[in-house]
Formats: sequence, C-alpha cells, structure tokens
Amino acid sequence: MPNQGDDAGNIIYMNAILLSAIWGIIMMFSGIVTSSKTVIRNTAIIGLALLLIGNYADMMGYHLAKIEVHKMLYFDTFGLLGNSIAFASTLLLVLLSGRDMEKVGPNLAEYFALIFFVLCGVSLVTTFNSLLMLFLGIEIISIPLYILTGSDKKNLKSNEAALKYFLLGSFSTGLMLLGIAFLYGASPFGSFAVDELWTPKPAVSPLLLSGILLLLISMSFKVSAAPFHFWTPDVYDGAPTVFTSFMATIVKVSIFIGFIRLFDEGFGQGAAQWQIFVAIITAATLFIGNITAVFQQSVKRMLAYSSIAQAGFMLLGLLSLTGIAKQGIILYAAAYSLATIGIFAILLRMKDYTFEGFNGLAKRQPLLAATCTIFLLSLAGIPLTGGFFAKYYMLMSVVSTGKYIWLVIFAVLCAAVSVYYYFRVIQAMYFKDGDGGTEAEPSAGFKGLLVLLAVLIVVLGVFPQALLHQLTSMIYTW
Amino acid sequence: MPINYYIFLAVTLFCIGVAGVLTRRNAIIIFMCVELMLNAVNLLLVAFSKMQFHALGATRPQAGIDAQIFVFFIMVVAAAEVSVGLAVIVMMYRNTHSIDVNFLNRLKH
Amino acid sequence: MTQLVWLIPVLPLVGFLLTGLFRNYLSKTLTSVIGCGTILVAFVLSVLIFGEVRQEGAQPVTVTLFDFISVGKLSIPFAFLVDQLSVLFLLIITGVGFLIHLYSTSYMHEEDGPQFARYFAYLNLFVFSMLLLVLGSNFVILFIGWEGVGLCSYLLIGYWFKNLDFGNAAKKAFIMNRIGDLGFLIAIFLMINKFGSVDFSEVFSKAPGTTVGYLTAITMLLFVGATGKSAQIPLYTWLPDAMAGPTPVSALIHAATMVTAGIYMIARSHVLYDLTPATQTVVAVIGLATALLAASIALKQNDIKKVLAYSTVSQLGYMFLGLGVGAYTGAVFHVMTHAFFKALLFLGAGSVIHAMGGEQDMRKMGGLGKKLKITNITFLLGCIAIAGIPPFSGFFSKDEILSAAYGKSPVYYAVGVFTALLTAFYMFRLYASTFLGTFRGTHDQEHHLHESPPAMTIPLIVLAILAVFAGFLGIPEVVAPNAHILGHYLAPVLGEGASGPEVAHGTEWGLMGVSVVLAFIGSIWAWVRFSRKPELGEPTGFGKVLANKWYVDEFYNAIIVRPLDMLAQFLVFFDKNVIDGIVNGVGRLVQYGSRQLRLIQSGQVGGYVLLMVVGIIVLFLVELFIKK
Amino acid sequence: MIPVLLILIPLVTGLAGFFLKNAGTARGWSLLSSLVTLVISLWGLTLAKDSPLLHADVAWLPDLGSRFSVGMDGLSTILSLLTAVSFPLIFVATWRDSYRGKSWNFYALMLLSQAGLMGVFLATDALLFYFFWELALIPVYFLCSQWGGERRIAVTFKFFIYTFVGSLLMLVGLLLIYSKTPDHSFSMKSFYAMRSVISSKDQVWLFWLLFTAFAIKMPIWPLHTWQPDTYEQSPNATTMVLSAVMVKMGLFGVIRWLAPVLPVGTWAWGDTVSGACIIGMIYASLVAIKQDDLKRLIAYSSIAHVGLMCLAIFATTESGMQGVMIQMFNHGINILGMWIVVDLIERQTGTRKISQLGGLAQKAPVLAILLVVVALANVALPLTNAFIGEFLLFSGVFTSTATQFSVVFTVVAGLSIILSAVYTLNMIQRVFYGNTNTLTAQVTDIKFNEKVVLVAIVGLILFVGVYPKPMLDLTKETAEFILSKMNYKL
Repeated sequence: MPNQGDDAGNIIYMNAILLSAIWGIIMMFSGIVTSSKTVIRNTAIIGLALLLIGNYADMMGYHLAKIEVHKMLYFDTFGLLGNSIAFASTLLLVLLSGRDMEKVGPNLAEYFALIFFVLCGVSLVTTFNSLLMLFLGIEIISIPLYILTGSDKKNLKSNEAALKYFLLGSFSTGLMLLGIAFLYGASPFGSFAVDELWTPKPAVSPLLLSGILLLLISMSFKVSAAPFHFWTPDVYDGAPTVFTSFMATIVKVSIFIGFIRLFDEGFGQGAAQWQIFVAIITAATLFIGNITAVFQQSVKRMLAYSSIAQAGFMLLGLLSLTGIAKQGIILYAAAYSLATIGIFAILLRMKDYTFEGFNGLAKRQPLLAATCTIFLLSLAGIPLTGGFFAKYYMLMSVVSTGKYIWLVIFAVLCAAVSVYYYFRVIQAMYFKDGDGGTEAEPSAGFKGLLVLLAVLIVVLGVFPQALLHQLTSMIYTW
Repeated sequence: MPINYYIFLAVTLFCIGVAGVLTRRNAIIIFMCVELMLNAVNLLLVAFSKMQFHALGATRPQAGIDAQIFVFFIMVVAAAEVSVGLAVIVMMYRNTHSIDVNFLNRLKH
Repeated sequence: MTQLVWLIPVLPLVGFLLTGLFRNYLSKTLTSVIGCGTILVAFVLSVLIFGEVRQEGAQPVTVTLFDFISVGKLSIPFAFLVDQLSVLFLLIITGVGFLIHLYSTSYMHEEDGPQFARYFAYLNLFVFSMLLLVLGSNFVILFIGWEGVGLCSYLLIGYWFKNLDFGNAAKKAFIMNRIGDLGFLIAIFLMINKFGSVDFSEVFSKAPGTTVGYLTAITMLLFVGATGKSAQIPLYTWLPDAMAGPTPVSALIHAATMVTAGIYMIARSHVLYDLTPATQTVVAVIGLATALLAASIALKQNDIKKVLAYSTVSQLGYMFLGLGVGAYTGAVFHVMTHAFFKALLFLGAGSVIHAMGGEQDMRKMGGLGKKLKITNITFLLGCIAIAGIPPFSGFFSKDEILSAAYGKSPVYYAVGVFTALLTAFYMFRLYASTFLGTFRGTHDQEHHLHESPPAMTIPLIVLAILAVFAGFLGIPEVVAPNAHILGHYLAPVLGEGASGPEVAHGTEWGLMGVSVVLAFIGSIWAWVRFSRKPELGEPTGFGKVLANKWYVDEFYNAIIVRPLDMLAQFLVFFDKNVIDGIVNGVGRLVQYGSRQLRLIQSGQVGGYVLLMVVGIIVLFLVELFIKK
Repeated sequence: MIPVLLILIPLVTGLAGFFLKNAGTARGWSLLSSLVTLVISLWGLTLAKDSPLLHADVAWLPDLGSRFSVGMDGLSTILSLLTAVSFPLIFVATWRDSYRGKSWNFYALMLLSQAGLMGVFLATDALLFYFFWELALIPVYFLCSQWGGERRIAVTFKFFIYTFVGSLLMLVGLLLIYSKTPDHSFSMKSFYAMRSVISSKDQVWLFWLLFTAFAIKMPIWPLHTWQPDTYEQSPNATTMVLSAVMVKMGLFGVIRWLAPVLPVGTWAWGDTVSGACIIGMIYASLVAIKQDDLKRLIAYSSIAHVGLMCLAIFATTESGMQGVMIQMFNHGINILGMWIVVDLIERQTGTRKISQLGGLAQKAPVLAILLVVVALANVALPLTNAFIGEFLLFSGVFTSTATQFSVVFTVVAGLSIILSAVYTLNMIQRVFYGNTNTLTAQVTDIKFNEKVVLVAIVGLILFVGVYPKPMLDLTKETAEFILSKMNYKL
C-alpha cells in the first residue's frame, strides 16, 4: 500500500477532476457565447494548460478544495503522473491539430466539451480506489467517445464506427459490471474498495476468479487487447482522424494506467492465479496486432493495428507488475502518445492516407519527413528514441521476474515484424518518388511543435529518467 | 434460499442477453439485450448486498449499502448510454434508412 | 663477415625496389646494371662467406635480424642460418643467377623500357625470396621464401600477360604450389604443436624423442610441400606449362634454383627423414616414378623447351631418389651439377629460339650447328653432361645417387639406370634434330639465323665449363679415396653417413660400367637415328600416349577440376534458392499470414461479438484446466 | 577522455553535416573530421596502457545499472584504430564519386555510422554497447537505401530486418544476464563475473540469444545471404564501411561480450559453430569462384575470411585469439583496398562484371601492381599482413584443446587457402590481363588521391606483414585476459 497512507483518505488531490468537469461545462456554453472558432480553441487551450498546472499543483500539494471521498479515490504519483501525461498530450494534440477539429463539423465547442469530460473520466480512472469509481470513469470516458466517433455526421464510415463502438462498448460494460458484481460477492469485507477485494484465504473462490477474469476481459476490451480488439481498427479507421489520435493515445494509455492500478493493488498478491491469462492475451495481442498491420494499405488503419501491437507490449508490464513495470508504463505512455500524436498530426496533412500518399514526402517537406521518421523509429523501438526505453522497461520487467521468457522472445520477434510496417512509411517518404502532390504548407508553429515533439522523444530516449525520476523515488518504497 | 440461486438466475439472464446480442441483427434489439445484461447485474448486486448484510451486518450496520448505491449508478449510466446510443442509431438510420447491423461493413479488414 | 649475411638477400631486394619503382624513368642500360650488379655483389659476398665456412670446424652461425612473430610461448625470430649447406646454395643461386641476369639483358632486349625493368624487378625479387628460403634459420622463414619464389614464378610465367594461356599456366603453377604449401604449413603446425618451436636446431634436437608416427606425419607433409615446389608426382604438371615464361626464367627458376627448393628443404631436415624410414621409401619411390614418367614423356615432345622441362622433372626425380635412399650429399651434388648443365641447356635453347625468331618447335629446326657455333658446342657439352657420360659432371652426381640406390634395393637401381638410358636418348634426340641434319624452317628464318651476342654466349661458355668440370668436386670413393670434396664440405651439416648405403667396390665399378654403357648406347642411337631422319609426322600408338603426356592433365581435369566446378555451380544455385529462399520465405510467410489474418476483421458486429465470446469461453476453459 | 572524443567528434560533426547544404563543403568537412579522429586515436596509441585518458565513466542510467563508461584495451584500441584509419581512406578514395540528391546528407550519415562503430568498439557497458550497436546500423540503412543500386530498397530492408532480429535477441540475452547480476549492473566487470554465477544449463541456451546477433553480423553460414546482396547494392563508400569495419562488430561482440561472459556456453557450442564456420569457408570460396560481379566475389571471399576468424575464437588459444585481433585489422585494410580498386574500375568502365573487363594492366599498370599486392594479401601470402594473421589463426586452431577435431578443422579450413588463390587469381587475370576491349580501352591510370590511399594501404599491408611486433604487443595482454575469462573449466 502507498505510504501516504492515512492522509490519502482525507486530503484530496482532485484539482484535475474538478477543473476538467467545470471547464467542460464552460466549453459547452462557450459555443453559445461566441462563434469565433479561434476564441473557442484558445479557451480550450487555456483550460488544458490550467488542467496541467492544477494537476501539477496536486503533486506539489496545493489543492483547490479538500473533500472527503471515503477512500473512493486514491491519489498517488503514479496516477497523477499518468494524468499529467494525458493532459500534456491532449494539450499538444489540440495545439497541433486544433484546426483540423474545425474541419470535422460545426460544433467545435461541443467537441472540446466532450474532450474535457473524457479527461474528467481519465482522471477518475487513473486515481480510482473503488470499483464504482473505475466503472464511472470508464463510462465517462466511453460515452463522449461514442459521440466523438460519430461526430462526422454526414460520413457513413463515421456513423458505422460510432454504432459499432457503441454496441461493443456497452457489451463490454455489461461484462465489466458482472465481474464487479462477482468480486463484490466474493469480497470478505463487502466493499468495492480495490484494496479489500483480495481474500487472503488459501483457496481462491471461483466467484472471485471469474470476477477477476471478467474484469480482465472488459479492461482488455477497453485497451483493445486481442481477442477483444475487434472494434479498434474499424473505430479508429472510421472516426475523424483527430479523434482517432485522441482515442489511440490519451484514452488508451490512461485506461492502461487504471488497468495496472486495478490489478496491482486489487489482485497483486494473487498474481500467480491470473498471470497466465494475461500472458495468453499478451501473446495474442502482439501476434494479431503486428501480423495484421503488415498488410494494411492505409497508414491510418496501419496505425490502428500498431496501437494494438503497442498495447500488447504494455501488457507485459501488467504481466510482471514490478516497480520497473510501473515506471515502464509511464514512460511507454509518454513515448507512445507523443509519437502517435505526431504521426497523426502529419497524417492529417496528407491528402490520401495510403502509403503511396507518403511517397516523396522527404523532397516536398523535409522537416515533416524527418520528424515523422523519428516518431516511427520511436514506435519501432530503435535506440536513442523514447520508444526504445519504453520497450526496454517492459522487457526488463518481465525478465526480472524470471518467468515467461518465451513471451519476451516472442515479443521481440513481433517487434522485429513491426519494423516492417513502420519502415514502409520511411521508405515511402525517402526512397520513393511522389506524384508531385503537394500538401498545404504547414505553419511555422506546427513545424516548431513537431520539432519539440521529436526533441522530447529523443530526450526520453537518452535520459528516460528525467521523466521517471520522481516516480522511481516512491515506486521502490512500495 | 441460498445465494447460489440468485447467482444462477442472474447469470442465466446475463447469458440470455449475450445470446441476444449474438443472434439479433436489429441494432435496437441488440441494445435492449445489453440492457438485459445490465439488469441481470443489478439483480445480482442487490442479492449480494443482502448477503453481505447478513454476513457482516453484526459488525458493520451499513454493510451492503454501497451495492445498492451501485445499482443506482448503473441505472443512471444505462440511461446515459441509452440517450447517446439511440442518437447514434437515429443518425445511422438517417443516412442508411436501416438499422440492420449486418449492413455495417464499410469498415473491415 | 658472416654477420653481414643479411646483405645478400637485401641487395636483390634493393634492386627490385629500384627497378620496380622507377621503371618508367630508368634506361634499359641502367636497369641492367642495377639488376645484374646487385646479384653480382651478392655473389661476391657469398664467396667471401664461403671462404669462412669452408674452413675445418666452422660452426653454423645464426644471425637474428628481429623478432618476427612471438605469441605466448611460441617465438619465431627473423633469423638467418649460415652453414655449409646454405652457403653452397647461396653460391649456386647468386652465381647462376648472375649469369642468367646477364644473359637476360640481351635476351629481353626487344621489350620496351618499363617492361624490361619489370622483368628485372621480378627476377631480383625472385633471387631475394630464394635467398630467404635457403638462409632462413627456421621453417617459417623458409616457408616465406618458399611462397615468395612461388609468387615470382607466377609473375614471371605470366610475364607476357596479354596472352591468356600464359596467364593460365602461371595460375596453374601458383595453385599447384599452393596445394603443396598447405601440406608444408600443416607440417609447421605439427611442429609447433609438438616442439613448441619451428627453429631448425630446436626441432632437430627434440625430434629423436618423438614418436615415429608423429614424425612420419611431419615428414610426409613436408614432402607434399616438396612435390609441389619440385614438381614431383602428383603435382608436377605445372612445370612443363611453366615454359610459357621467358626462357631465362625457365633456366633460373624452373631448372637451376626454385625447383630444387624441395631438395634443399628435405636435405635440411634430413634428421627427421633419417628417423622415418617409411617416408624415405615413399620419397624414393615417388622420385623414381617421376623420373621414369617424365623421361618417357620427354621422348615424344617436339617443343624444345618442353623436352628440357620434362628432363628437369626427371632429374628432380633422381634427386628425390637420392634423398629417399639417404644419399643427401649425392642429391645436393646433383642439384649443383644439374643447376649448371640444365641452366646451360635452357640458355642454349634460348639462344636457339632467339635465333629462330621465337620458334620453339624442333621439327622446324635442324642444322643449326653450322650457324650457331658456340651455342652448338656448349649445348652439346650440356647434353653429354646430363646424359651421364664421364668425366662430365652429370656422370658423377647421377652415379653417386644410383649406387646408393643400388645399396638400398637393386630395383631402384634398375629403374634408375633405365631412366638414364632414356635421358641420354631424348637429350640427343633433341640435340640431333636441332643442330644436326638440314634446316627445315622457312626461308627468311634461315636468312635471319645468327649467333647470339656475347652477353648471351659468355654465360653459355661459363656454364659449359662448370658443367664439364663440376663433377670433380665429388669423385667417388672407389676412384680416389677422400677425393669427395663436396662430401667433406657438407659433412658438418649432412653428417658423415650422408652418402647413402655403402656398396662393395667391385659392384660399384660394375654399376658405373653399366650406366656408362647405357648412356653411350642411348646417346649414339639417338644421334645416329635423328641426325639423318628426324621424326616429323604425328606420333602413333604408344607414342601418341607419350606425346599426350599420359593424359595426366585430362585425368586431373576429369577427377578434380570439373567436379569442383560443378559443385561450385550447384552451391551458387543452392545459396540463391535454398538458403536465401528460406530467409525470404519467412518474410513471405508473414505477409501471407497477414493477408489471411486480416480477414477475421470481417466488419460484422455479430462476428466480432461471437469471436469475443469465443475468446471469453476459451479463457474460462483455461481457468478450469488450470484448476485441475 | 580519448574514447569520448573518438565517439563525439564524428557524432557532432555528422549532425552538423546535415546543415552544410553543399556537396563540396560536406566532403571536405567529413574528411577533416575523420582526420581529426585519426589523429586522436593515434595519440591514444602513444599513451601508456594505464593512462587515465584512455577511460571515461559517467553516470547515465543509475536505476538501470548502466553507466556511460568507455575504455580502450588492446582489442578496442586496435578496432577503433581500424575505424579511424578506414574512414579518411574511404573519403579520399571516393573523393571523385558523386551522389545524387542531397549529397551532404551522405557524408553526414557516414560520420554518424563512424560514431556508432566507435561506440560499439569502445563501450565497456553492455547496454551502451547495444545502444551503439543499433546506432551504427541506422545510418547505414539510410545510406544504402538512398544511394544504392536499383534493387537497393528491398535488399537493404532485408539486411536491416535480418540484423534487427539478431540484435533484439541479443538485447533479451543481455537483459537476462543483467537480471542475474548480483549488483544489478551492465558494466563489463560484473558481466565478466557472471561466468561462475550463471549455471552451465542456462549458459548453453543463453549463448544463442547473443550469438545469433553476432553470427548474423559477421556473417556466419548459413546466416550470410544478406551480405552479398547488400554489398552489391550499397554505394561503394558504404560497402567499404560495411565490410571493412562493420563485419568486425560481430567478431568483436563474441570476443568482448559472449566468450568471456558465457564461457561454458561458448565451449559447449564450439564445435557446432566451428563446423558452420568451416562449411561457410569452403562454401563461400567455391561460390566466389563462380561470381561474375566483382562486389559479390569479394563479399563471398569476406565470408570465408570471417569464418576463419570466428573459428579461431572458438579455438580458445592464445595465438588464435591474438590472430583474430590483428586479423580483424588486417582484413579490414585489405578488403578496403579491394573495394577501392573495384570502385575505380566501376567509375571508369561503368561495369563490375568480370566477364566484361580485361586488359586493365596495360591501361593502368600502377593500379594493377597495387591491386596485385592487395590481392596477394587477400590470399595471405607471406610478408603481407594477412599471412601473419592467418598463420596465427591456423596454428591457433590446430593447437586448440577446446575441441578434439582441431586437426580436421585445420585441414578442411586449409583448403580455403587453395580456393582463395583460385578465385583471386582468376579475378586478377580476367580483369587485368589479356587484351583490352571497348569498355576498358579508354581507362586511365589512377589519380593522385587514389594512389595516395592505395599506397598507404599497401604500406600498412607490408609493414604489418614484415614487422607485426607492435600489433602483437598491443593485443597480447587483452588476449590473455579474455582467455583467462574463457577458461570453461569452472
């Protein structure tokens, strides 16, 4: 159990939750007050900045309000760091691709409002301490996402994606609830508190185990782990690209943080009981994600599959649940989000999303190509990029447990496969001649941000502990 | 009446829901089946809440309360989902004049 | 003085560098001066050192230049060994070498400046390597020279590189030498493994304590090396082809010096061979067989140089016979005399070819004796010497070997003496059809005939003198007691018993008689027969087999070259299709899997839910099984 | 200090090189940079073995037990020297080559790859080693696929993925070893202490995780098929880097990070690997005989030579080990010479097909002579550097006690000496001898810069061949040290 122990119950670090909820409402009304997209976008940016600051203030110990939550929520650096990564990524996303949201449809304000609500859910999921909160968080994330997915109303693909996402999503919610119910039934203290779920009894009741399994399944669904990933390619493909980027990065990684929380604090002691299932799911995810991505023709869809593959790698962290694994997840979240956001931002500039669309980009837009290359290298896990250390931590965490070496080897082989589809983009950009199609010349600010992203990734790739420093200090005290 | 009966009942209901989702093609009916699943869970939770109260009530008078609270939350969330879901379905219907999920196959492979 | 021995190899090296690097700037005269001068000085030095080592009780001196290779316990210095044996070879190499350089200055005069310089550069380089070979104080330095001379022979055979056949001949020579060298190399490793050293003195001192089997392996492998370098069965076929090189080269490398390296090496390591009778037998038999085979082939050759080449192979066979029966002195003696008369013969042939304007086919010659007087006489002397007619040098050396062979086994003697008959026969066939009879060449060739310039004739004369009188260095015991100067001289190195098994005096007289008689018969028969009607037509029957060299080349082609070629061809295919095919196959497999796997992404919600439920069920089943 | 410079100079100058935007400047810039590197590494040679300047150790990833620690012992010195020597030679030799598009990027990437190579050879920390191992690969990938032949993209991609698979497995191997280290450190010291910690059973399978990567890099039969294609398709300058320096990474890896760390595993698989090496030697030599493309021919010959070196490593004898160390240098120099000649020929005649060439010796006598020397070094003729190397290698294999097949190995491997003579002489003859044809008629002899390079190379060849003492002294200690760690009798 975390060491802030007692006061964690009473003094509550919920700036982020409050701010995001409030700002969501503000954004909704901003649509009525003004019609200037710039104003709206800037309001959102300010909101995100505030969110980031507020969350940081939490970590520093300054709080807007002190509210008693009866251990329903629990705030530790792990979760808060997760928050700040999510918020920072969102900020970058909006800064990079804010203008592209305008293209999706008329109701810009509502999009931002929904994004803020999602962030509210995110901050619940990263800091929940009760299954109730987990459930609410997940739902608060999911429901707005259904809408965002379908936000391109005239586009049939968008509609289809929304409907699929909605049906499958609610289905998985059902599974999750059943699991929660089982756990509650099995709980010796009759509570939903995560840290009171596990029974120290020698014989694990089937009720408990099925509960765990159902939760595992539904969470796997949310992080699009095979064989519960089917919604992912279609939804990511159909949704407006901006929101795909949002879903693929912020939402996914924060749910992952919740995932880890749940299984570490809830069932950590009984890991031996369920690790095998995680191993199976991991292997399946790595395999399906990587192999299927190879043959894709559209970069956007390829990225969807690649996000599945990356989830497979993150699951390795869930498998081992060591301190290293937690650092790794944080690092992975950062590296993966940064890279993916960058790529999507560049993808948004493209006229067609096929690999051919990238042909000869290096000649037309050297800077875009160069940064895109760095992002891809990071995703592929080449040294000197954050992606390498992200994968490194994951592998390390499993290796250090000494079990599931076969899975590690399988994982690296899959990583080798992943090089295949990531480098197809690089080849297209550098070694193939384009049809001379020209993209709109990106603004200086856009370029600057891309460079910033690239630099961040490289920094993570050389000094990963710059980010993890404060985390490591406490992870080991657990 | 032992708790297992309730569990069986709930699970059966739940499975019926799942079966419905599996077999039906009409989006709305599928969604109703999902609702059935949720309600099965509600039932189970209520049953468990009583169970826990009998088990621990002596020491903790409010034992089992939170399960019932949970049920309310589930209902609320379900309502929210309904609103959004129906909206999505309607939008779909506007564009395709059909709510048969088997026509949803523009996105594949 | 002995300490300055390093100058002897260094001088030719300097010559090589000068003529090689500045070949575009040096005039031909200057090149000749450098080329010959360095060798001459080296010769003088050798003579001086000879003066020191020939005194009674002169100890072998080791001159260490620097530490070459030292790894772990193994230490190989770059050192020279000066003793009677090496100095004798110094004299032969530098002496004969100088004469041939001199000869070349005029023989190669048609070449333009740079090519001329290149020729002398190679020649000097060869002398350098050869000196290294004989001076080395351990097997590695010996090996360095060993491969060095191989290289030079490669370069000189292919000297006229525009002609691809010459190139092929050069390549053949190098590769066949390489085969032998591999044996040599492995022998060296065996020594390192056992003695932890490759130094002559150390190896020889430790040898007696070693098992015979191990020593046999070493000696056999050394002999394999020798067969390559000294053109013995089975690796002799390169030498006749090597005649593609300029004639002086054939004289120097492929008659006088390089090909005798094998004999030097075995004589040098006679200690080992004395300990391994099995190897000795092999050496003797191989030598004998080679002598006979080569002599038989020589009978039917029409190319003047080819005849000499095969006779060289045959004579080398004699030397190995000598080594095999323990007559080390005799072998070395024969090396020396052979160096003289065979160089003489080659240079004479060169003079003939020169006169004939490059023509080498004896059938187009004849009656040259009238025009080329000096060449004629010297060549005749050479023939007599090689035929083994007393008191010419060839007689003494060959006879020493033969008598020793008899001591070992009369069969050896019989075959040997028969070969001697053949030798006399084909040599005089050569002489007769070249210098006697009437001219058979074209008219303008006849018009063009002339005696060679002094630069070429002087060496002929000098060599002729040597060929005639060198024999008196080794007068047999029976003729005059203790008159074997060479034997005494070499005794410190080769030991007293180095003249092979003793034979009763009476028998020895008899043996001599037989060989002399046979030599005369062969010579006169050939003289009479071919001076009147030389054979011009195509040979038939058995003669055809001989003319085609027993089809040995064809045989090698069939059993080694072609199979290897086919194997290589197959491996290329294998590499491309099987090994690389597997690698690419993995890639294709992934792509194929991808193409199939993405089909489960059917786009149907129902399908998705079904698959998810299946997944769930599977997981629950796993749980059940885990329970058990 | 010095090692850091050796890595930083190419790295920084390389990164700067991207912004030069001018071919000429970039060329000069890269040459300058590489010369500075060379000077520094020579300076390093002059220092005493225990000089503090030869080591550097900075905190890098404390929680991961990895430090930025680099150092120069005999092995690293000789290989960093090879790297430092090769690059200026390459730049000078290919001075006249022109590269399409943004050619300054070409030079920048070359420098980056040099930085990576330096890092690989100098790192004394396993994670750092892996880091540079990958870094050396990336620039080469771009070099080849950007400026290579017509099949470049596919071929280079294959090469990249092939090697990447290997290095990922190596990463897992390193991680496993690291996780067993008591002090949780990647440092060479703690890795070398593992030989007694890791059980023999584990060593036996751990061996392959690491060795696969090295074997692919060397390459060892049957993992070699990427090499001929890549050499053939890469731009000449890159091919030089690949074959002169990069293949040494594999051998280096085995000597530095495999054999001393997992001696039992190394010993247990010694015969298997040696067998593969020997098959590879004969196989590659035979295939080389049949090649018509000069680059492919040299590629296969390189496979044969590397096979011999690998063989000697597993012989675990002193002469073998020292032989490998100096032969790595020699082979680098010699093959560099070969490539330079090929580059010349290709630039002048526009073809690499042996069948289309001929008679060059008449047109370019100087080139012919220099090539012959290099080629003779390639067949390990005495008084050339390769003879020293191969002599030591063979005697090392022959006297090996690690295997009972030492004699067989030596003899069979020895056949490759003969075969190498065959294909080398074939090549010389068909390219340089004979008469000129339309292609080779207007060939001119080599220019000043090429002459300088080739003379330098020939000089090195002969110097090392005649007086190898300095090299041997340099590698002696390290070889003994490694062998002491490789003592498999725990």
